[in-house]
Amino acid sequence: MPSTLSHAHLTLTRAPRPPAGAPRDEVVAQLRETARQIRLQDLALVHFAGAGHIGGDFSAVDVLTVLYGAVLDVAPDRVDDPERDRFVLSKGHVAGSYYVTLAAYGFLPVEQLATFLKPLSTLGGHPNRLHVPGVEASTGPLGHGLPIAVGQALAARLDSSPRQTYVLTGDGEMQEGSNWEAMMSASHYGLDNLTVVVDRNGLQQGASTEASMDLAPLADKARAFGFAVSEVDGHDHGALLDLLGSRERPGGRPRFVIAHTHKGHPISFMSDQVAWHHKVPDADQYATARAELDALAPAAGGAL
Amino acid sequence: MPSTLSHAHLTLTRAPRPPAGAPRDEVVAQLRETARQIRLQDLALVHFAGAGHIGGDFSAVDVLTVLYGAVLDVAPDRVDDPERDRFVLSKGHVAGSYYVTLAAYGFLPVEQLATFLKPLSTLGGHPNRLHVPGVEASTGPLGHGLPIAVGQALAARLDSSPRQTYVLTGDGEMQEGSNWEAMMSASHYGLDNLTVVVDRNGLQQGASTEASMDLAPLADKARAFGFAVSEVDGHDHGALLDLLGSRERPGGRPRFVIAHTHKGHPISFMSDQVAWHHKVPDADQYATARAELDALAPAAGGAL
Amino acid sequence: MTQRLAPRWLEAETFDCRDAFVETLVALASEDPRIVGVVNDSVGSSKLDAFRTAFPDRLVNVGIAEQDMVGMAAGLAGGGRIPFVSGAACFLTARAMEQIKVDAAYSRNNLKLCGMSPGVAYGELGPTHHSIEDVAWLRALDQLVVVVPADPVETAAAIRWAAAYEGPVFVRVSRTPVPQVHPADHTFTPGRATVLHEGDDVTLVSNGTVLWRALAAAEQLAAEGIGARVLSMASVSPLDTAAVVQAARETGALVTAEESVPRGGLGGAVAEAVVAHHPVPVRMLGVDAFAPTGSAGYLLDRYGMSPEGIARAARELLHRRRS
Amino acid sequence: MTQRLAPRWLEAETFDCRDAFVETLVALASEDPRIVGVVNDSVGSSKLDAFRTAFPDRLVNVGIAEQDMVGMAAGLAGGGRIPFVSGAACFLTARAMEQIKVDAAYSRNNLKLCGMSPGVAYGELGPTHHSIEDVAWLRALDQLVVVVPADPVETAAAIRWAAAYEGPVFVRVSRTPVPQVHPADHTFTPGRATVLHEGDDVTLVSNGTVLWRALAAAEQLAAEGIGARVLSMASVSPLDTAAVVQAARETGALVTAEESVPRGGLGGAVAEAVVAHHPVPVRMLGVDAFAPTGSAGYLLDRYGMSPEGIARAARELLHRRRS
Ligand SMILES: Cc1ncc(C[n+]2csc(CCOP(=O)(O)OP(=O)(O)O)c2C)c(N)n1
Ligand SMILES: Cc1ncc(C[n+]2csc(CCOP(=O)(O)OP(=O)(O)O)c2C)c(N)n1
Ligand SMILES: [Mg+2]
Ligand SMILES: [Mg+2]
Repeated sequence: MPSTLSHAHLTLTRAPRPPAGAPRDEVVAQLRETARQIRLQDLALVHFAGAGHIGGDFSAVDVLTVLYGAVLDVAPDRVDDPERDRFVLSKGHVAGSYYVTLAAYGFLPVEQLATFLKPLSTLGGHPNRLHVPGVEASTGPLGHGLPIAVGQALAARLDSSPRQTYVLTGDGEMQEGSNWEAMMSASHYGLDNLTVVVDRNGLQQGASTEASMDLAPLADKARAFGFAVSEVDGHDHGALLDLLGSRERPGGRPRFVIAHTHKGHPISFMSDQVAWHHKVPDADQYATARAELDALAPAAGGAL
Repeated sequence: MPSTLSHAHLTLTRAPRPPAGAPRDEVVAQLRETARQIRLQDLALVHFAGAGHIGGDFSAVDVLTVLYGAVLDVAPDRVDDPERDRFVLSKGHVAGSYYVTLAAYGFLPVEQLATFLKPLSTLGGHPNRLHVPGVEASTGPLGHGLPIAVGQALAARLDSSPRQTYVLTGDGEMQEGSNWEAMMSASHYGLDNLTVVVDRNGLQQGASTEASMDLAPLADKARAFGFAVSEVDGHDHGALLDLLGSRERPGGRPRFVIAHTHKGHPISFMSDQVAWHHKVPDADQYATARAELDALAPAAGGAL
Repeated sequence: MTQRLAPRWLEAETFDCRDAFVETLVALASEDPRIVGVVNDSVGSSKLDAFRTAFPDRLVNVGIAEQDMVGMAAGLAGGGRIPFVSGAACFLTARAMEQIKVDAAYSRNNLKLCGMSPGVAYGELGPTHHSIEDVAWLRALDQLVVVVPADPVETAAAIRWAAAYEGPVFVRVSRTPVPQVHPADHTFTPGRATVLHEGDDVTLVSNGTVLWRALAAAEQLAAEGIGARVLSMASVSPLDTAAVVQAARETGALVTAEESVPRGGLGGAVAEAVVAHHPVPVRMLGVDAFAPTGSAGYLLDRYGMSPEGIARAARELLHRRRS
Repeated sequence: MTQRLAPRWLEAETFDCRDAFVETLVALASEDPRIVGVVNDSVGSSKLDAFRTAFPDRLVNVGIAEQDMVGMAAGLAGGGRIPFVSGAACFLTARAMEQIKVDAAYSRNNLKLCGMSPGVAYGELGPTHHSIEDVAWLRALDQLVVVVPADPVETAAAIRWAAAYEGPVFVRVSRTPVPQVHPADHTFTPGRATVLHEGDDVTLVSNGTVLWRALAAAEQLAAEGIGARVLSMASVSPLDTAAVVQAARETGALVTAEESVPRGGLGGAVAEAVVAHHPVPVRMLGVDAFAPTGSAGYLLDRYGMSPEGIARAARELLHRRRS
């Protein structure tokens, strides 16, 4: 039984959004460091709560950080602004890393993270849109987020609004038929204001996607469903920033971004290991993982 | 109110299955004539019952006839034979033409067709596997048949049996996500004993598939989901016979046959008209449609 | 079966409630630009043509894809719209059950789910197209208001109320012809029943297409000197527990009659209220099995819900109580 | 909450019923080659590793795709197999509701639907992963046998019975640790309840993970001189109406307690039986709302189903009846 999380484990500090016009290198460096901080904090959350989905957390952190740090037109004081961008975390089981990201960007007080999974906490195992500021959709069951995001994007289109919609799905999640219904709708309605990002870590709950239910060729599938497809290293903050941050849109087609990632990245003993889908680091593993993340600190000269 | 169907309207006679080795031309001619008879009988069923889905009935009749007349290894006296081929009518709303086809090939007494849609009849608006001999799956809700067929094909694989599974779906029906889940499974399991035939009539209930929820490019979608795709004129009995009748199988891949058809074919005022999805011919329309089908009789020198 | 009907039922004009549904929706949408329709290739079967003509850009067809239909509607709600999701009740509820649970009820998105042609309205199309379970299914969900209107007046009232209410609602809208049973100024209030016929010997609780049959039964019973109270219970969840308990107390026996499975449905709801507060005998009528081939009217009669069948059930219940 | 528990409950060894499930399934599958497992990326969460090891070719993973899972299983059944479909109860039921209705219940395919970790077993993962509605949902379906076993013995018995029965079955299989409450030779018979504790003052009807809590409550009540009969009711559909009616007649008051929504669930089933045959007061305990964050045990206590909570409900009911 791990002891409970105390104030000393709340290491996260609020990350400033880079000012408009900041040099790309600076922005990227800042995003990289924020992602590292988010991982450190999330690691503590999962370790002390004794539960969570750290594998999928860590494969998604860089996408989440780039979206909240530099792409989404959202802010803690504008969570009800009709013209905010929309983000839907379809792979809702990575609520841990999502809460930490929201806290890093000021949507939640950092102290609140200490309640993760505690009785009556609003920070439960899956994000609840009624209780967590900034959360647009209550998710957890796979295959919900993409249809909702398509509806959000269509609403923007009906409003003739430039607001954008982003959705992050798991790759195993793309086995759900609801997603292909939504893909068809997005392209039928020509929703070029929609960006689907797939966390392509190649693993799902019990095994690889290939062994469980092969998705390949995923890019061809998305193209045949009318999307403009790109592939990117999902841990490369610069590449993610360039791709996701670009406001250029393929005329009349929604975007499908295959973010190649590693579950559990960059922890040596977690990376690409299916067991870490929802395994909880014990005290030793916690210490090792912390040390590995510490070694990546800018002062230590490391990089994710 | 149409009067009820009387014995005089039971024009269908049982069609013999062509003997093995019969010349292709003879087989094709026989299938063509049987399809014409099936349409005539189905027309009477729908007219006198005052309900039915004649548009989709008529787009599917030729595929049904070729399957039951020359392709499927099934027979009325072997409906429980574990080694029979399996056929699933996923577009269950065309029960009318299906019942007539089953009667033509001896699975039902022709007289029973007179009970179509009558109170307590086993021939209801959608086929029920518990009540109609030869029916493998109770269908009606779209998107059910393909997953069931995949299960049937997988069962054959597990049994190392050469038996084949065929499924006929609507094209609008391919908007259902359940079908894309099944497509993924079929190719994941390498089910080359499965043939999916899509009745590509371009219309669904309320409008064209293009206007309702565009499926194009359907062949690309099926290919990206791992199927070997072919396209065929779904009213050309010879072409259907060559394609569906062939026991050659693409190694390790399920087959996807896009049968290009016309809803309501070949009736002048029904063909390609969305209204005839479930419109019922009145007395005049009934007479006209009969006359048009009569003109296609071999004696009249016509062809479908 | 209907030979003992009072003339007003035999001669009554009947209505397809989808007409009131669409008329009301068009009127509401003209005033509130947030309202959109969402359909699964079901413009015709929902009779939404007039809506599409009036607001072509505000009718979203998702194709034959019910999960996507409810999910997209939740997204539209997140974009500030008020989506009226309209598809055959059988597919809307069974195919999108998890979206209804999570995206509508749990998330409290502002979704109006309109279940077309519920119960056995699809008649000969059979049990795959019947929606006899929807009431029990959706009543099990926390947060969702479940409404089964009985006539065009009540359908319109329910749709108006749903548009004004901020939260998830399911409303049944039937194609089966029904006479008008509520006064023209009838309003809908969740958790509020209406007494349509007074009586102190027995209570008939009903709604939807069966309500007029219960009223006709009450008139038959009245002719025999049996006072049957008729409770019109469009709001199945929340239920008007007070009205049920009062009826149990004052009449001592209840018959429920509905176009759905009574297990967990209106019958179940009434049974639960009764045993919790004032246990009395309840006889539950409904379509409690996969029905054979037949028209909606044929099947309702067959499952004991002709006016005569309902009256008989009430008589038997009273008889049993007395013996 | 548990301070008044008799020592045998405090010290009892507890079991994860998935172990009994898998052990039984492996044993059955060794004898019957028709048995196959069908999962949605849920080998681990169903604890089916031993099955996969023993029969690698007979475990079909459909990926994360519940509609396809049930549909394919129907096809496998059509090919002569006996598919045990095993996935989280919340997704199996809500995501594949229409396949369960049409391909399992209506078509009477020989499907065994095993709902893993139902109720609030997923604890902190929250209401999206809780399956509190499944019992009410599936009870509404004609033809489907719905089973909620209480311990490893009953889980094994239900699985054995399901394998031998030719027709569709839903069985809940929980991960929440429970003590053994049934004797080792306990068998499962649909529509048959078992009396686990005798008493004539009140009846506690329960099943699943709550049954041991009801037994502990009965022991508390016994210490106070209140005789509580405990009815173990794994078979929710069909229900053992005779046992319920006998209990109503002999004890005059019933408390139901279940890890699900009582509206339409076990509570609803009991209420319906009682008002139909012998109206007495019934108090229904269950998880009747989307739960806040908490473990399964915490939530069961919170919704009034600690042994003390159940005993209190019984006491209040008796008190009300006397006053
Ligand atoms: C509808 C549904 N079925 C099953 C699950 C159980 N589940 C939770 S996470 C998971 C695996 C997800 O894999 P993937 O989408 O690849 O996510 P990631 O690898 O990013 O964690 C599964 C099967 C679920 N949450 N929802
Ligand atoms: C799940 C489901 N949703 C809606 C319907 C109502 N419906 C019946 S037929 C039909 C149109 C089908 O179009 P298509 O698949 O193209 O069939 P076809 O043109 O061959 O008649 C619809 C929407 C249904 N039967 N099932
Ligand atoms: Mg993955
Ligand atoms: Mg079509």
